[in-house]
Amino acid sequence: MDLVTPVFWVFAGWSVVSAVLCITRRNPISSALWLVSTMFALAGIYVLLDAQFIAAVQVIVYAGAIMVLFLFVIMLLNVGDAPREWRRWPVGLLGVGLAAVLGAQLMMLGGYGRQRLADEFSTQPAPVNPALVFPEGMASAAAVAERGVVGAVAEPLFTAYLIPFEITSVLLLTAVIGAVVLAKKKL
Amino acid sequence: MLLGPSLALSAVLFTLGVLGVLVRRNAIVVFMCVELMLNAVNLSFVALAQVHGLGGQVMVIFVMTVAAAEAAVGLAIILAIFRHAQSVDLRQLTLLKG
Amino acid sequence: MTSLVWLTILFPLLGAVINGAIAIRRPEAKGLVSLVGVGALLGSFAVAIGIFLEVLAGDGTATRVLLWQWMPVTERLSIDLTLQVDRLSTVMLLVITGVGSLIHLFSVGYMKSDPGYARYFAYLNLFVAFMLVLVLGASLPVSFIGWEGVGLCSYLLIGFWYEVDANSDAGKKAFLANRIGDFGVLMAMFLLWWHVGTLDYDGLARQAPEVLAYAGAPVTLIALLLFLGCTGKSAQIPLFTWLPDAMAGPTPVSALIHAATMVTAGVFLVVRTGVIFSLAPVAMEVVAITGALTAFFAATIALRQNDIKKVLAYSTVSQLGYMFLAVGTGAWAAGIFHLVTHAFFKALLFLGSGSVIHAMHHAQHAAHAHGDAQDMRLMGGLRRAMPWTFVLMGIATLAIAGVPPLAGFWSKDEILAAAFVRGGGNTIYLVAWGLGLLAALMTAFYMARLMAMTFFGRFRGGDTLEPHLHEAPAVMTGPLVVLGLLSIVGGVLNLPGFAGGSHYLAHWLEPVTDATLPYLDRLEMPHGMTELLLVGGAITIALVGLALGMWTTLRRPVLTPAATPAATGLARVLEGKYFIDELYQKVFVGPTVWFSRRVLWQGIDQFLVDRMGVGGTARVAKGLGWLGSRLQNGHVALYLTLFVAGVVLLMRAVIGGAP
Amino acid sequence: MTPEMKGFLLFSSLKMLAVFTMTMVGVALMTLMERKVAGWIQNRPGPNRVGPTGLLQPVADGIKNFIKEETTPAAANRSLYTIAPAITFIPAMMLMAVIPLAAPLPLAVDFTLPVLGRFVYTGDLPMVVADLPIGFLFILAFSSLGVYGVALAGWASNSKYSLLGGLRASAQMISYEVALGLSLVPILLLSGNVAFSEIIRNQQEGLWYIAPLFLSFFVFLISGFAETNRLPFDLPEAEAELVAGYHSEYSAMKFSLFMIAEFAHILTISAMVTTLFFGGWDIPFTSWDEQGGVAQTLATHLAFFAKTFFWIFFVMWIRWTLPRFRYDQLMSLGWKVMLPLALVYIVVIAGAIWALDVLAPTISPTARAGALFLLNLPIGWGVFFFLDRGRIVQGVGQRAVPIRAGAEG
Repeated sequence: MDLVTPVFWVFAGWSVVSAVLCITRRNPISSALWLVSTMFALAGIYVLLDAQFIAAVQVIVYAGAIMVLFLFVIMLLNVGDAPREWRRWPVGLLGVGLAAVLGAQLMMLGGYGRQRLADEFSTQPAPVNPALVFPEGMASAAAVAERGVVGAVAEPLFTAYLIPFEITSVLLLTAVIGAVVLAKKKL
Repeated sequence: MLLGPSLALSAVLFTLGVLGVLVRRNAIVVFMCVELMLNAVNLSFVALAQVHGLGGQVMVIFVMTVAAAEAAVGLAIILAIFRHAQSVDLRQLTLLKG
Repeated sequence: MTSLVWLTILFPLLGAVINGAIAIRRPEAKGLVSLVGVGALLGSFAVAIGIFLEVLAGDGTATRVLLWQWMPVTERLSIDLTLQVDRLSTVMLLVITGVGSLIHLFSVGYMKSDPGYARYFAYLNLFVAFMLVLVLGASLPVSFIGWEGVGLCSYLLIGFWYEVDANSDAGKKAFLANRIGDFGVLMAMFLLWWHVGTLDYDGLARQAPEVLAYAGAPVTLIALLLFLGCTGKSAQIPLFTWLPDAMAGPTPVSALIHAATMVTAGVFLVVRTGVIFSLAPVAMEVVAITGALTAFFAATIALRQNDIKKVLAYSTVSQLGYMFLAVGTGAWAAGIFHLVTHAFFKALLFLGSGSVIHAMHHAQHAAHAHGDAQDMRLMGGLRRAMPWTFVLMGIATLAIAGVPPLAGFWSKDEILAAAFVRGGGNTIYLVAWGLGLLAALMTAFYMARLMAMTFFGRFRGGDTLEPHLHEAPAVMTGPLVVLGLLSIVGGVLNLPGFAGGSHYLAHWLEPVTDATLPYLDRLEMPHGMTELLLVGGAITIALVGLALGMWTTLRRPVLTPAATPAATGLARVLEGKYFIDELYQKVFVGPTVWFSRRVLWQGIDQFLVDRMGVGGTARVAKGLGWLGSRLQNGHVALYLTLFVAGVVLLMRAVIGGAP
Repeated sequence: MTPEMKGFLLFSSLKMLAVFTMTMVGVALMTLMERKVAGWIQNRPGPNRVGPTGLLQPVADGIKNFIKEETTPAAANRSLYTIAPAITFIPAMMLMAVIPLAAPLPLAVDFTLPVLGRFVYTGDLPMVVADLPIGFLFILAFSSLGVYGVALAGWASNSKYSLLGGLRASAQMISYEVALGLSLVPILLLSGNVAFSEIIRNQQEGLWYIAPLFLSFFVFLISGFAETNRLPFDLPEAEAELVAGYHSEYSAMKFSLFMIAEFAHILTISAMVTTLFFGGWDIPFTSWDEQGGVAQTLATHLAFFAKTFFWIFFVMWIRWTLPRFRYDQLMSLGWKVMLPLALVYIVVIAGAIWALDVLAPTISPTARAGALFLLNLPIGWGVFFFLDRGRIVQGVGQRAVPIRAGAEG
């Protein structure tokens, strides 16, 4: 018995409970805090999945920056508990039903093994070798062992994904300008 | 490896995010539920990166970047809307009415 | 020099541009306009002579001058703007620039006092440029540019005095009739491209016989469609009605466009595409009989016309009929020969009539009288006041009537002989020959009548006018003299054997016309007794016609318009031009207008397109938009729900019946 | 469960316990130290009544805080108001878990306990609770969580001073977090790793990073001050403007949790400076400490303690020396000076390292660090010259009114 699996389930349970609380709390601040909690649990899971760097970035960026921003906005607007936050029940029921169907469908995707994905993805006749369709990259654990936590992610990021990386910088710049223009009353 | 459980957890979190988007009517909370969905997808990426190489982790970084940009702009929009309508209740925001 | 052939087009084109600019900015600068307008033509003519001398020295092979690639459509169809200089186009080149120069010169005098002087010369120059494109083009599309361009210029010049409704209506009529013919040419071009794959004259002459079966349906259809275009452009039955109306334009225009050059374009086109026609004997018969019928009917109408220019107009239609009779029998050279001589004497006649009209007009102007300056019933005895004009028009009359040794005799005799020869094996040609003979008789008759009414007897226009009648200025009579000389000696171009010639023009054109020989029997011109009989008959008919015309006209005094009783019977039919116009009005124009107004405009356009189509689409879109706007109630929640529902459906579609 | 695993768990628990205890005790003593230093700087004795020279003062304070009445404002959001101090306290406590306190201790134990069974541990025991591969990223991540406590405390108190203080604190922390994180990138560039143990080993091989990465140290230190909300950046709790900032409404143990967190942050920042720029537990000019052994572990721990102690003292020294910044000055310093400085420095260091790798690939780590140090001299001088613009460094002498010779006589 290894220690990873039970820890995983602990984190998984934590994240699901937090997520449920996030979408059910009336107070937006509580929601935000429970979402932070979810993200924290996910960061833990990332560590278990050999993605330590992503885990750190998850906490720094998501919990440390994005959610703080949310919290700020909520505080600034001071939107407290609405007297009746829930939608009228038919709408709510419809939402629950739709989400349930979607969840069921997502779970059904579990039936897609490598072989089946490869068969549907490829243009070749039915039984194809999945290894040919999905070339295996270096798995996370091996890459971390070879290049360290940061290097493992940095290597593909600055080689194969360099152009997208540069484009995201433009995206960020655009977002900064957009946010300033939108939020500032007078430039 | 935990690939299967991770993907299942991802699906559950994603569904919860969708549910939140559908049933909540506070714009900020809806927005947070979108972030939850993004996180669920990130989990899938990370889980698959274990097997299929680090492209998945790189993608998570991109998703986070986009999420950050989205949060900045989205919250700025919500601020602007609040300034305009004194509310972030989606039921009262019917400016898009055709 | 041959490679500079584009200069002949460029000069008048530049002239048109410059004169057009002058017409807009400084219409009173008539000296400059004359210099540019006439100078352009003279320059063109000079180049043409240079080319002619070169072609004369050559062996008859065509020279092609590629100006630029025009439409490189595909590998196979690449239409270039190429000019072709061969013996046929050289003849046309000389006629157009030569006669054109003379008429330009004449116009300087005739149009002197017209306010639209610059505009007139711009149009006239433009016309010459297009006409040269037509005859010099090395392929159907290039010629078609000219073909359409001369149509446009014709329209502009017929309606030159557009302030009068009748004039602009005449212009429109000419344009529409031409458009009907152009449709035929276009269809013929499409069919040729479809069947043969080239539109080049050379290529057609080479490839058409290989591709198109002799006397087959396609080639016959193509030839007939081409001929439809020719009937429009050359005023043949059934599209001839526009030409008499075209006399609404200035008289030099009538001389240049509606007698000497543009209307002969049809004849030229038939000769150019002779191979196509020679492959379709049925089409040849149609051409010949149409030509003969036109010659006959137009001549009969001319018998009873009182407007001097109308007589000449119907005469032109009649003479064009002769030319088509010639090309219809395969006597290409005879057709071109008559085209050339006709250009000389008909231009002379028109210019002479212009001179007469000019004199009448000036006299009326000087006497402050008002009347129709073109009505022959108001003329008479003009020979005393206008001796030069009288002599020259007399020469032209003898020429057109077919009195030897003037030019018209030789060319007309050639045509009739050709028809007679073909008639030996084909009754249709014999009928055509008979109609031609009758037309010749009537030609002599109505020309004599014209001369008698205009120049003999006493002046009927009133005593106040008579002192003011005088000869036209030298700038107008000069060209007349030149044309008179040409009308006299033009026949030497193609003197037949018995007159000591050797059919020089026919032999000269052989490099062009011989392409048709394999599909068309060579015309064996009659010799000996038969020839002499035919010639004698022709001379007799001409003399009899002239004498009859003179006699019947001078027998009793000509009645002035006011005194003329309403005509009855056949005379009324002839005076009414067989009521063809009225017939067309009833059969074609009326129903077309009705159909256009009721069905196309009110029915299809207003109801179907506007109300049902555009309005209906708009209403449907509006309705759908209304429905859609119900959906778009502004609640983001609804949008999100629908979006998720869409995702669910998509998932359902993509993963299908996943386990 | 294997005996090795049980051994690992046992020693990890022991280390956790030890570090927690040490931090708590250290914080308690730091409260005393702060007051002593303040007294010393202000030329007064400081607390000296409880225990010998006031040593028991922290105990007295603790007892007082425990037995004081807990108050909660009526309009406060009760649950968030309660949880906010904990949210501040927990991340602060966790930070010490990843900092190596001494050289690894070679260990070989094998024993059996009555109920739990056999425990085995062989090899070097790292003197750190968890030698995480993500190293200082962990510190960055958890220190960024501290914002929540502050912001929530301010908001949940439902008081305008608290709210303003909370917002100020959060904005300040977020702003300086950026510069803080970026100032650490040159370390990653130089050491090629983010793990503390690797960084320390690199410094042992070459020079302490204070030499080759001087500007990083400078930016890190200033950002660290801001992160801990210490003077001269204690705008969030500026008592003159905001009563006490985000914790105005707190009392008793809740308040003391904030205080503990603040002192824990000071401790962490000092330990970080020590570890990242001053070689951690490394004893300079000797390689004896890297041999391994109980004596070495104790000696290196003392070295680490001494360095950290100095930086704690430095922080207090600064607090009682410099006046407070104005809020807009604070923000423009963060965004307009520290952030660009850190960014440019990353570019410079990256270029220099690349040039060194290309020009002299076989150079020894010491020489490499030395070359970077030489590069840092003009850069550092230039930065201070332009930042200062003759206000402090050349200061007094120039500003003093020149006394003319003739005026005296």
